[in-house]
Amino acid sequence: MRSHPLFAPEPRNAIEIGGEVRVGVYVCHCGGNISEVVDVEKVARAAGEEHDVVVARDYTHMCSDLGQRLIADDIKEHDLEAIVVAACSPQFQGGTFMRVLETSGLNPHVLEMANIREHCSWVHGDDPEAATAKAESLTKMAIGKARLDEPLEKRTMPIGKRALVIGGGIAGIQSALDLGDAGFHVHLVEKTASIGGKMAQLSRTFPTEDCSACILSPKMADVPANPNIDLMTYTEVEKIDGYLGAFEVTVVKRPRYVDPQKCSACGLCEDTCPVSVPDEYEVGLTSRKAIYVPFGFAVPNTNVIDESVCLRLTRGGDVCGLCMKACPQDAISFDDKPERETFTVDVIVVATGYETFDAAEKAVYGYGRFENVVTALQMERMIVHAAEGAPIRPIKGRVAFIQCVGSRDEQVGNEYCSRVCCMYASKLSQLLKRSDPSRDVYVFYTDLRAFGKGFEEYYKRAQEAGVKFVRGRPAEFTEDPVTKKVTIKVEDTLSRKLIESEFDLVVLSVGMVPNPGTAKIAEMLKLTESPDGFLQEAHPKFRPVDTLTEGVFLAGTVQGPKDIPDTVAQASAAAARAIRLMNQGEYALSPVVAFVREDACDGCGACVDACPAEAIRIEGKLASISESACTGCGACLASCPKDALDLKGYTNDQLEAEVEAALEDAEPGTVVLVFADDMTGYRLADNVGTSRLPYASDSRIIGVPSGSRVTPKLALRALALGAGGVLVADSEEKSTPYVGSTRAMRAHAAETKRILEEEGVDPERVRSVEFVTVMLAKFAGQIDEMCALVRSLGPIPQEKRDALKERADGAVLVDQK
Amino acid sequence: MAEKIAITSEGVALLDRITKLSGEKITMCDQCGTCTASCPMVAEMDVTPSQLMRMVQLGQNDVLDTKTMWLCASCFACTVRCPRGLDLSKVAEALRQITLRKAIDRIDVREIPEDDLDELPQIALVAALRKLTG
Amino acid sequence: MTQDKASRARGDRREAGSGGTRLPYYPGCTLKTTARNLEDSALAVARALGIELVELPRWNCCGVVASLTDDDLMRHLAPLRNLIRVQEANAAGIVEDEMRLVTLCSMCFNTLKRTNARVAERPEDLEKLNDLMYKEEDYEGGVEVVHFLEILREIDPETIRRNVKRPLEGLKVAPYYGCTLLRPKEIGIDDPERPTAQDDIIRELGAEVVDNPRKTVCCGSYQTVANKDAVADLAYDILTHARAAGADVLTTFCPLCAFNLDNRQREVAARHPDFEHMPVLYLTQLMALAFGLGEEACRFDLNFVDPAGVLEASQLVKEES
Amino acid sequence: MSTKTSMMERISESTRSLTTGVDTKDVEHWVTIHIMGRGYRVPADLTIMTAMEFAGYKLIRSCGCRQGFCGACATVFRRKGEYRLETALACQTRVEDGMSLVQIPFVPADAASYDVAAEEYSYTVFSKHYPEVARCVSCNTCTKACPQDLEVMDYVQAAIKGDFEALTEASFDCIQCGLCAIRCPAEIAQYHVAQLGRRMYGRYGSAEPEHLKNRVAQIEQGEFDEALDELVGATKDDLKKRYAARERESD
Repeated sequence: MRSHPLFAPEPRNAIEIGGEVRVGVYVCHCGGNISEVVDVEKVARAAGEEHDVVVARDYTHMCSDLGQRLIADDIKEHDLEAIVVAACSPQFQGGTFMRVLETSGLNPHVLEMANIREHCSWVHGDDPEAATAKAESLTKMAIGKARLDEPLEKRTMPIGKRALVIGGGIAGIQSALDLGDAGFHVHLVEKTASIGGKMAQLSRTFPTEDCSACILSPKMADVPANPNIDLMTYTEVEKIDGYLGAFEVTVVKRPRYVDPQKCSACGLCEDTCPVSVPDEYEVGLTSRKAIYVPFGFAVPNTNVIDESVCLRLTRGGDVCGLCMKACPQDAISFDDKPERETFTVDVIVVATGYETFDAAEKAVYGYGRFENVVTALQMERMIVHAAEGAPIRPIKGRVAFIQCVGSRDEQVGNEYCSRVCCMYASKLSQLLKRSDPSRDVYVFYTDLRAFGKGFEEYYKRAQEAGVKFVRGRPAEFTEDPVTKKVTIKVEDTLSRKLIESEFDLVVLSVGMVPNPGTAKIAEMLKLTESPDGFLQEAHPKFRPVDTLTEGVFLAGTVQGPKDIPDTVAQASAAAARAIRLMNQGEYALSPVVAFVREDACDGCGACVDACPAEAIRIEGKLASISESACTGCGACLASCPKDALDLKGYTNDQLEAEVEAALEDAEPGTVVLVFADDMTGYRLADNVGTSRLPYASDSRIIGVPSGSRVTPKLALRALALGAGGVLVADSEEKSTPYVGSTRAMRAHAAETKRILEEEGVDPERVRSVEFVTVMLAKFAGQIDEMCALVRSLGPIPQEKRDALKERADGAVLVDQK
Repeated sequence: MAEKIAITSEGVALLDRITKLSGEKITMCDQCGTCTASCPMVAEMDVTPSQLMRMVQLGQNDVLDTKTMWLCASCFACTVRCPRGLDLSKVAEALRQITLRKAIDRIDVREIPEDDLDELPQIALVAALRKLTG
Repeated sequence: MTQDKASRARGDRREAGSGGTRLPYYPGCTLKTTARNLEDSALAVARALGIELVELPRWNCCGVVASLTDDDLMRHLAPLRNLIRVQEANAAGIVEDEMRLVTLCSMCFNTLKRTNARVAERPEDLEKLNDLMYKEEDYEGGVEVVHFLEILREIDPETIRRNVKRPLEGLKVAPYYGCTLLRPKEIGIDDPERPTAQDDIIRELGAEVVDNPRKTVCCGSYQTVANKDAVADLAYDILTHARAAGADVLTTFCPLCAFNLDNRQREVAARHPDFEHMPVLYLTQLMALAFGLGEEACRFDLNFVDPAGVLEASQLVKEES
Repeated sequence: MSTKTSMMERISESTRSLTTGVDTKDVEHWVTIHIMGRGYRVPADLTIMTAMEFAGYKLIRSCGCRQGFCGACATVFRRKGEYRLETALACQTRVEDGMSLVQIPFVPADAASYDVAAEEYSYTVFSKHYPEVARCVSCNTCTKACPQDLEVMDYVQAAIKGDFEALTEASFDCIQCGLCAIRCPAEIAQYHVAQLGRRMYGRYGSAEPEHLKNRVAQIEQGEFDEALDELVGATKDDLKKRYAARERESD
């Protein structure tokens, strides 16, 4: 019965012995989290007896000031050269202890942590003895590795102050302005002929009812006025390569056939143009000419020729050309060609926005077939023109708004709520009602959602105005062949009565769907979609505007349906996050990179093909590795016949030392070595610990940067040294930062299995599994399965182990893709 | 005075039974009324299809006494429109089966007027007897 | 690849009309009695198009409408037996390696296809059912239930036009689909809300397609047994909308729809004094007419509302009448 | 000794009508059967009917022609270790060891009354008088139950389709034992349906047979009046004599 650690605050078990590398070991109680299961004193004592360990202590809270000071003092007093902290996960407290080393004048990378909490006390709580034994083993493994730790130099990458904002809607505009005002250079790329996006089409904004154009147009004007913003309209992103700090962007400017410098948008050309087509800005309610200005307050406010309909441009020769003759500035040239432009940026904000749901998909509503069925966006335009005293079409009599068109509807595959329709319907309906009380306005809804600031009050105002809200989703729409009025059949679900009435106008409150153009951008930037088809943020709570691609941020509805205030807030947040990165001036890279032992390399070049990051070139007779391109996955190591390649921080010797230590006092053939990649496998092991999910204690988790670091050689040696099995826990291909490493890892595993089969050893002893960090049960299950398997198989006979050792040296794998 | 609904464990059992029989997750019904507005027979019904779903959700036993499920023509109009992807015709069938399996038929074959039997095509008779007798 | 696409793909390979496609054919009870006009016209039309519909030996009533409860297997026996007949027909060489089962009656189509789908997705059910029918050979699951309209849709429009001897000029036709040809989605052969499968064919016959807003609304189906009046009101709604849209005749593929929309016009007229009768024809009857296949193929004698009037008005049945 | 012989006599008595003169050696072979749950040892070569009589049952119902024509002796049984419920005519089926059985003396199912002359020759005649045929689920239990090995399901289906000829062909050998009806989940009385169908076919479907036409003519011309009057006038004993002396095929 030990006294509670808190009553024994004094450090104990200080042992002085000499060694070649002076290692200090610190075993943490974690205030009982560890010590209530693991006999920490015993662990410290055992560590103390290890070769090279000059001091080994256990203490209640190693991460506390006292604990940190303890280490710092020892480093000076015993001039330690390497430190082992047996405590929690390095992902959790690694940084703390690295700082301790740094402040004490040691290179932070001579620190090794034995994770005896998440990987031990928390998962083997039911068996303190086994837990203690495993803790000892884990500590010894860390010591074994620490002994061979080399100081690693800090690697950083410079980050400049250049940003790309894709999309010129209100989100893109806001991000661009924030970035520009903060003094960063911005390329704002907009696909259409003018910035402004959907907001430019809206009548008023809820709940304040400001005129949308009035509050937007000044912001639009600020864009070209901002010296830091390079505005590129009528331009599409064609290609993006590179990474944070060095994104290579290629854009294509579509020909306007009108010189913006000369054009004053006088409109003479439009008057002469014989071609008229539906006007996109007016959502097809009116028509425009082949040469046109997108809309009144367009930025840039110049004409553009729609080459898909212009007579001259479609038929060639010297057909038509009336506009050219009409232009006083002679700004028109039919010879414009697409211009390709390439530039480099450091960060990217994706603000490609949304599209409105295509109401025709809900065939039963009759959109596109019935004269008097329009979308809410069309209604926005109708209201604007009515307010300007030039109504596109009369709005009178009885009007019905149909909610959730394309939203919350599994029949069209959209489960989500579009979040704006309830409020814009409240807006449009009361605008109609207030401007002409004789209109009889109904809103047919399923659930009324007024969650935003001032929303509920605004909804109430609609009710005050006399708008009638009816809870029911209409299903039958019939157009009267003569009057063209539309009869709607709907249940008033509150009274359980059927309503079958005729309406003069039906407005479909269409929801938001992902902008089809976004998919292309997402592919270029390796961004993932969430189930609703919008882009996935890095973390729903703490990184809402980041993505998993470093240096790429999301602004506005590209990430999911939202209203204008939320869009603007997110746009500013994206800008702020981008600025945060750029202001650091540099970006810390992992010091873990591959390196060449020049004495051994003969420049055969096998590694060049093997490297998934294409970071290796042959210079002279030697392989040379670009440190900025090397991701440090370690895949190349497997390809070198001369064993000339190695990985800083995870050298062959270090990992073998860990393996040897792991097997040292274990019953032969029982231990399963779990090589866990830092992105997923290791975090997963931590999460399993945090949720106290028990698994077999025969397992030893060894951190590696990526699964591809586990070369066939390493795996075979591990078995030769007496491991019962090797489990590689790696990330799924799409969720690892080590490009191509997952495929390399698979190749390694396959090769290893092949060799095992040849040697008559059960290939199931080596297994590779791809996880995502939520697969807790699967992870624990795989470990148990593997441990059970190797126990049932029994130890590998000595002669076979010798054979495997032989094969390990020859195990070279070039083709890993 | 408003009618009271008792929430009982029998009610839960009824919901579970219908859910099992129909294979439809009845609690997912959003009560939007699409089914009602889509139903060709609704004019004849005493409770609307969406109300039927509600009664099952709340496990109200008197749902078994309503006419609605017997009037369902299995036309699947609601099925192809339900925003929650529920198949109401299966729920109606489950409700019918609960009664039919007690050997209580909805129509007495012998009561059908001879003149009707004289003109009804087999397809009508077969279908009706499949749906309305056990 | 959806069944629908699959069948079309196959259809393309053996372009019907390019001589002697022999397809297993399931009639259904009503086609042997009140709906003889559907069978006779369809068989004649098929023959004209070079398709031979080979009636399954020993077919039995499909047990319309599909059983919908999760646990009620017995009612799947009837449809399943007919699928076994297709296997037998192939084994006996009555048809050659042709697992498509053609149906004319929309309701039979729906019932057979649903059971086929159910046993495909629940093998354990198939095992039980096979076991129950120990006197039958096991159903192996290879059959594909198709509707004759799908076959027609596969046919090159040119082939149909070639067969048109007497174009139905000036005839305004409102195609009606009802339920079982369209719903549920996974069974239906067309867009459940805006079906068009009949439209092209009608146009190729030279007639004009009229868009009836009620073309997918249920006719009341078997409610016709216990709720005559309700069905009559539905028929009224469907037919008057067709009329308002300018239709001369309505076309269908379902004997029950035909009964409710045609024969029930007696009740409709009784309940709705303003009602004008409208002929309800099987699409295949119109085809037979346009193909000039004669009265024995058209079988207008079996229609309750005599189409002669309308057809004469459009100069279509001179010598017949 | 004496008991044995007397028993032998009883056996031969009770079985003479079928097993013509039991050879005593046969009775070396005994089987155990269960009648309504009670076990009996009976000679192995008896039919169910004779075995029941052997066991002491006096058959006042479920026993008719003893020749497999009248359909009165419907029986259901299970063989030892079999899960299947089988049906047969007691007079036509030999007992087996372990057989467990009961007779179905009567099947409640009332036959519709109709005037064949007044009916329309159409499928609707079934809808009208036996609409429940539409409930057939094609489970085929009826066919499995038929002791005459008729394709009962097929003729019910023929009725639904209104195919009188097929119905008649398929149901011609029906002996109306009712076993199909007792097993039917759709509660159809197949044999009554078949009878209606055959009557309809007989009247409207099939060609009228020559000899029948002639004989009817003869009767109408009064060719038999004399003979009939003579019979009507005869005494009971006279009739008995005539009956015993009648012309008949040998058994």
